[in-house]
Amino acid sequence: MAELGVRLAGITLRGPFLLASGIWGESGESLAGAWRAGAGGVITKSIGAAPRLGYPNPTIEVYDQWGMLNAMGLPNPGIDEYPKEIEIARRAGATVIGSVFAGDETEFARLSERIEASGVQAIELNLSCPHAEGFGTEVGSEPADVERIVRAVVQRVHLPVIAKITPNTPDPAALAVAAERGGAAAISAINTLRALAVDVTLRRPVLAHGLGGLSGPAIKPIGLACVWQIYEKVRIPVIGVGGIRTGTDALEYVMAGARALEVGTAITFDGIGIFARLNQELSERLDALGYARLEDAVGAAHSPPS
Amino acid sequence: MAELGVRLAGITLRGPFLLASGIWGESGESLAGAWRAGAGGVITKSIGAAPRLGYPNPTIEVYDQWGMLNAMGLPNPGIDEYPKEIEIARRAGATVIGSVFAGDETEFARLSERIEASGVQAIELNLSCPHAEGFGTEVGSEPADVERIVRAVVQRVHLPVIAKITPNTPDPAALAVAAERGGAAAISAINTLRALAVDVTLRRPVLAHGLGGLSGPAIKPIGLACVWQIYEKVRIPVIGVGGIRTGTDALEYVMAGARALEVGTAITFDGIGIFARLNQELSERLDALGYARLEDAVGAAHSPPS
Amino acid sequence: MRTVVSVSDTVVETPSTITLRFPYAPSAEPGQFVMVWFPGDDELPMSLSYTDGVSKGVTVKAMGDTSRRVLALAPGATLGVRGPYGNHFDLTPRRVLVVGGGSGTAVLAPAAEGAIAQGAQVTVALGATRASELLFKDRLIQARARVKVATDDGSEGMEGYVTGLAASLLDQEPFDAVWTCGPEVMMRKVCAAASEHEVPVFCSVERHMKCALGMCDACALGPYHVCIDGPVFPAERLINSEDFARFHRDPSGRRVPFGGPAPA
Amino acid sequence: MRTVVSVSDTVVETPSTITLRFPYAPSAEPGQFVMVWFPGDDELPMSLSYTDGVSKGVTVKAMGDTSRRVLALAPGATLGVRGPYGNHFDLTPRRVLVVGGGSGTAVLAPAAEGAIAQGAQVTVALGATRASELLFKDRLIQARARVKVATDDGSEGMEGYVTGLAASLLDQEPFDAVWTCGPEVMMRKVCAAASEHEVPVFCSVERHMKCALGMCDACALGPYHVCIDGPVFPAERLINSEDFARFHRDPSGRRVPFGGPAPA
Ligand SMILES: Cc1cc2nc3c(=O)[nH]c(=O)nc-3n(C[C@H](O)[C@H](O)[C@H](O)COP(=O)(O)OP(=O)(O)OC[C@H]3O[C@@H](n4cnc5c(N)ncnc54)[C@H](O)[C@@H]3O)c2cc1C
Ligand SMILES: Cc1cc2nc3c(=O)[nH]c(=O)nc-3n(C[C@H](O)[C@H](O)[C@H](O)COP(=O)(O)OP(=O)(O)OC[C@H]3O[C@@H](n4cnc5c(N)ncnc54)[C@H](O)[C@@H]3O)c2cc1C
Ligand SMILES: Cc1cc2nc3c(=O)[nH]c(=O)nc-3n(C[C@H](O)[C@H](O)[C@H](O)COP(=O)(O)O)c2cc1C
Ligand SMILES: Cc1cc2nc3c(=O)[nH]c(=O)nc-3n(C[C@H](O)[C@H](O)[C@H](O)COP(=O)(O)O)c2cc1C
Ligand code: FES
Ligand code: FES
Repeated sequence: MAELGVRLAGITLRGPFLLASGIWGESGESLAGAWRAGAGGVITKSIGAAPRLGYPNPTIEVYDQWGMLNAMGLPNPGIDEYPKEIEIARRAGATVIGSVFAGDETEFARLSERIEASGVQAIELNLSCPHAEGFGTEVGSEPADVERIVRAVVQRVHLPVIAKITPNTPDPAALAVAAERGGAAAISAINTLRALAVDVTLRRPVLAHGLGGLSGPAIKPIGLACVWQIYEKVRIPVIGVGGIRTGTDALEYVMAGARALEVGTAITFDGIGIFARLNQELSERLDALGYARLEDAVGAAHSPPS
Repeated sequence: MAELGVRLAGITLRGPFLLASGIWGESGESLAGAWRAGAGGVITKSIGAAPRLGYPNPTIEVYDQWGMLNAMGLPNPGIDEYPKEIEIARRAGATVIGSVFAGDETEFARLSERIEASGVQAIELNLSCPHAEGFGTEVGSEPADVERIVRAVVQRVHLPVIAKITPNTPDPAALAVAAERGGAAAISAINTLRALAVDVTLRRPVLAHGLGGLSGPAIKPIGLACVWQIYEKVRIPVIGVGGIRTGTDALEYVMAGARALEVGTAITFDGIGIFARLNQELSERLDALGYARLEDAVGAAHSPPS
Repeated sequence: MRTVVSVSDTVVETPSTITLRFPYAPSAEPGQFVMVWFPGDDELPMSLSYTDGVSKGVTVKAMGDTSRRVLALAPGATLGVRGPYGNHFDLTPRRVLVVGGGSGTAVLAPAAEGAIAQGAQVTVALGATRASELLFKDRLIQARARVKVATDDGSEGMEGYVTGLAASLLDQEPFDAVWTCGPEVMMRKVCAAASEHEVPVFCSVERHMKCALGMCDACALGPYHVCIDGPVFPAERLINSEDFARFHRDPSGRRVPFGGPAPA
Repeated sequence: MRTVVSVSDTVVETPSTITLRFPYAPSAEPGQFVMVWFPGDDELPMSLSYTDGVSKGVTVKAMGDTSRRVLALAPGATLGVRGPYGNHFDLTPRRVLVVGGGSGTAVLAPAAEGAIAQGAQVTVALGATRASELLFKDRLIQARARVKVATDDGSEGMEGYVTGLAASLLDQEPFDAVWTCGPEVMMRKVCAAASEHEVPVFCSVERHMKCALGMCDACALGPYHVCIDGPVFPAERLINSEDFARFHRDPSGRRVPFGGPAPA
């Protein structure tokens, strides 16, 4: 059985499949549940300075088996309440990564300090939500902004900082390079793609917020391209996310350059049991290809066998 | 039967469904064939200054029914040879829109003059191919570049100029506004999304070029978001493209703000007969919703019924 | 994934409750819910009060802004419907006590009908604030349920809460199962009364819902997601929970006490 | 959409031709082709020379860089395969003349076998530059085809082109159909000879291919796309075409004369 454990940004993950931010991430018991189901680590919902209700319903639209559109609107209990949830997940033994979102570097730094204090093992900065005014892509689309935000956070916390990058950009590698320059310990790519659905009978957008973000299998090719491009330009590890549903999907990401993976939408299609299945499938795939350790396959597609 | 003919950028289209650039677009007989099959107009393959072989095979990867990845590499016969093909399509009575690509505004202007002389009725500028070094997104990702290129072309030709915009951007509307400022008569959105597939058994990217572009149903939600955002910011008409396969898909684009539509990948799934079917389905949909003319539905989702 | 349907019939059931009937083909079981989009307004979880055949139905109680506006809907109104979601009541027990408080009866009525159709004996303890708010009394009688009534103001049946009525029924005769839906404090009391007689209880629980797909975590209740693990829970999953009848999560995900202050 | 397969057997058929056998489950008809990816090299259209069962095969003639390297492949080599694509030969005619030039016989052999299995009488006019380049002669004889040979250098059978052999066979006896594959000038001559006797001809045509899905236009031949409307065309679709045996398109889409200058 191939070794699936990886070292990433100074922390040791028992397996490469992390619960992606925003799925099962508001309550500590859910985080603990994902951990018990076999996740190598769990990333919290992105937490902000104050409680936020999110957008009204409808907040999601499902496309058959290939994709999902959502505009939750970054609902979250706020940094004052949320540490209680982290505590529950930690008591279950979970490796917890805290995700935060903010509108500028000062707030990012302040939130990161707060979440660091709550006992997480790394911090992921959401620089990439595509549909929240004043947050996400709006602060994470310019390399200079990314660098400034990451630097401000890195200067204030001791934990490894992961920059989560948007795919809504001409040059994801430039954003990753900026994050690396700012001191990021890892990059996650990708968040959702800005997207829309219209109900033609009702003559209006389906989601209450109008614009949302596309996730699920359909964005895997886009996520792979981002990871591929980023891997060629940075030395820090890359976490692949977007449309992972099978061990083969995961291995595509690994060979494109990812050292760990996040899983979101597929949980909706397949249930939380997907973590056990993914560990199993990836391990079998690696065995069949003669890899003793997942880490040996990282970036393999960049120097193919001749 | 609802009226499907539309006026767009000074030309009259007998129907809203245009053959998208790059599909059935290298030979005049194929263009003529798409016209005979019911396309409201046909857009040529993007033509450059010299013949270009494109990338080696594999150039495509198909994802079941929801998407397709390609990196053709802008193969084209070059502007010296290509007018013969346009001539064949024109003799068949087709409304022909000439697509061109170039590395800078000087070459864009020169190519546009040449293609204008060949008898097309409008010119589409490919500012958005996601995988050709020195072309496409590489010249079309900055609003200032888009404005400069469009202006250089508009100053040299009399035909309406359509700017085809990339979705690989944080702000498609900014690119469209720049094109409008430069004098564009219409915007097409979107081109493909930069994407990748890896063969894990062979440990290499599937496409010979590595990176390619994602098209087909999976990108419809992304195309809709771009059209939606652009429609809110420009006065010139928008042509919707990306994943259109049914009359309902088309109407989603129309209600999001599109006045005409381009169809590409769906031809691969459904054959060229798709144009007749799309005309039929869209017309029925409009009838059922009480629209006498397609034009009446343009942008309808921006002011939904209360 | 949503189907836009046109309301075929509306029935004003009580001064504050309306049933909307609409054609919706997917098959459903009593206990399941759908997400109903009232265009221009909210999308809300609603139990199916009619589960058989194509003509489904939901029965909506005016609570807040959206549901109040629903009361004014007329046939022809368009809705977006997705689902059905969640688990359902097991209709096999032979002697069932149904305890419905207010609009909770919406989800219990088709379950009672289904069980009776399979030969069960169903007793319904029906509660409401006042006689005019009793939901589906005639429907249940017509289905041959034995219906007992309690009203807070005594305007019909026993005066007092339906929990008292349920407790006395449990004292009087044996049941194989209790099904209940209503405010969680009410359901907790029903669980307590039934546990004295060792009768298994199944509670239909409501939590704030967004995705209804087991993804967004809005409906988290302890280790469960009400949208996929519920809405019907056996009492033993609830009674030791710190949250049941005490806390729920507001739309931000904050754990707040029932009846507590609304979030900022 | 591609299946990565491992070559199970290789057979060197002639000094310049190799057959690769590999397991590939999708069912195929004689005349169809697959796109074969030689990893690290090109992906090329190749007719299936073995269409039955799971053990499919392609027979590759060394032409340019990639196909020359294919000649050196050994069992265990991995290929990406997609397809089968295109139309196929109609195997119902009773008396068939098969005219194969060089590696064109690759696609004709399974068609001949298939027709014989259905009871047809098949005569094969087999041509090659020299005896050692005759493809599938033994295979066709074993399938009970009547095999006549022509070689350019006279090293076996009739000296001269296979077109002359075919013309004399057409003069001598009646046929219900002619199937041919080879250089287009050859096929054009076969069409001319057969039309004198009013025998329908079906030509398997090659054009540069990229997508094989009727999308990229690389394989445009007049109003047709060889990848989806062909590769098998009835003669009447070809003989009046300005392109057949005269022009093809290079990978840029330029219409260039056969044997003309390679593109820049
Ligand atoms: C599984 C399930 C089944 C339900 N079945 C029925 C039913 O058959 N009939 C019925 O009348 N009601 C039912 N409800 C409750 C119903 O969804 C809410 O009462 C209704 O949404 C009130 O909406 P409002 O916008 O009018 O109220 P608001 O003014 O928005 O809020 C009033 C209260 O309604 C609840 N609520 C609001 N939005 C939601 C939401 N998205 N999800 C859950 N609760 C919400 C909250 O408790 C809130 O405090 C059900 C709820 C769930 C979870
Ligand atoms: C439907 C079809 C079926 C075919 N079946 C067979 C077969 O069974 N056996 C066989 O040996 N050959 C077959 N060919 C031809 C074969 O694909 C080419 O001869 C082969 O690709 C040469 O490749 P190369 O890279 O070695 O040559 P190159 O050096 O690249 O070029 C030599 C010539 O090969 C042709 N060629 C190159 N690439 C392609 C391409 N992508 N598509 C079409 N032609 C190309 C061109 O005519 C070119 O001039 C078939 C072609 C088609 C279209
Ligand atoms: C419902 C939902 C909510 C999400 N919320 C967040 C969030 O709060 N913060 C964040 O960084 N990403 C969020 N994401 C993005 C996911 O973490 C992930 O990047 C994306 O969905 C792609 O992965 P997937 O295809 O596996 O879902 C959310 C995604 C979904 C579907
Ligand atoms: C094989 C292929 C080739 C393409 N070539 C071009 C091109 O030359 N110029 C261009 O502007 N767009 C090109 N495109 C993009 C399409 O015109 C279209 O914008 C995109 O595919 C989305 O539409 P669809 O989903 O309907 O295919 C190409 C797309 C495909 C699939
Ligand atoms: S409503 Fe989203 S998890 Fe239950
Ligand atoms: S090979 Fe692309 S259309 Fe035939």
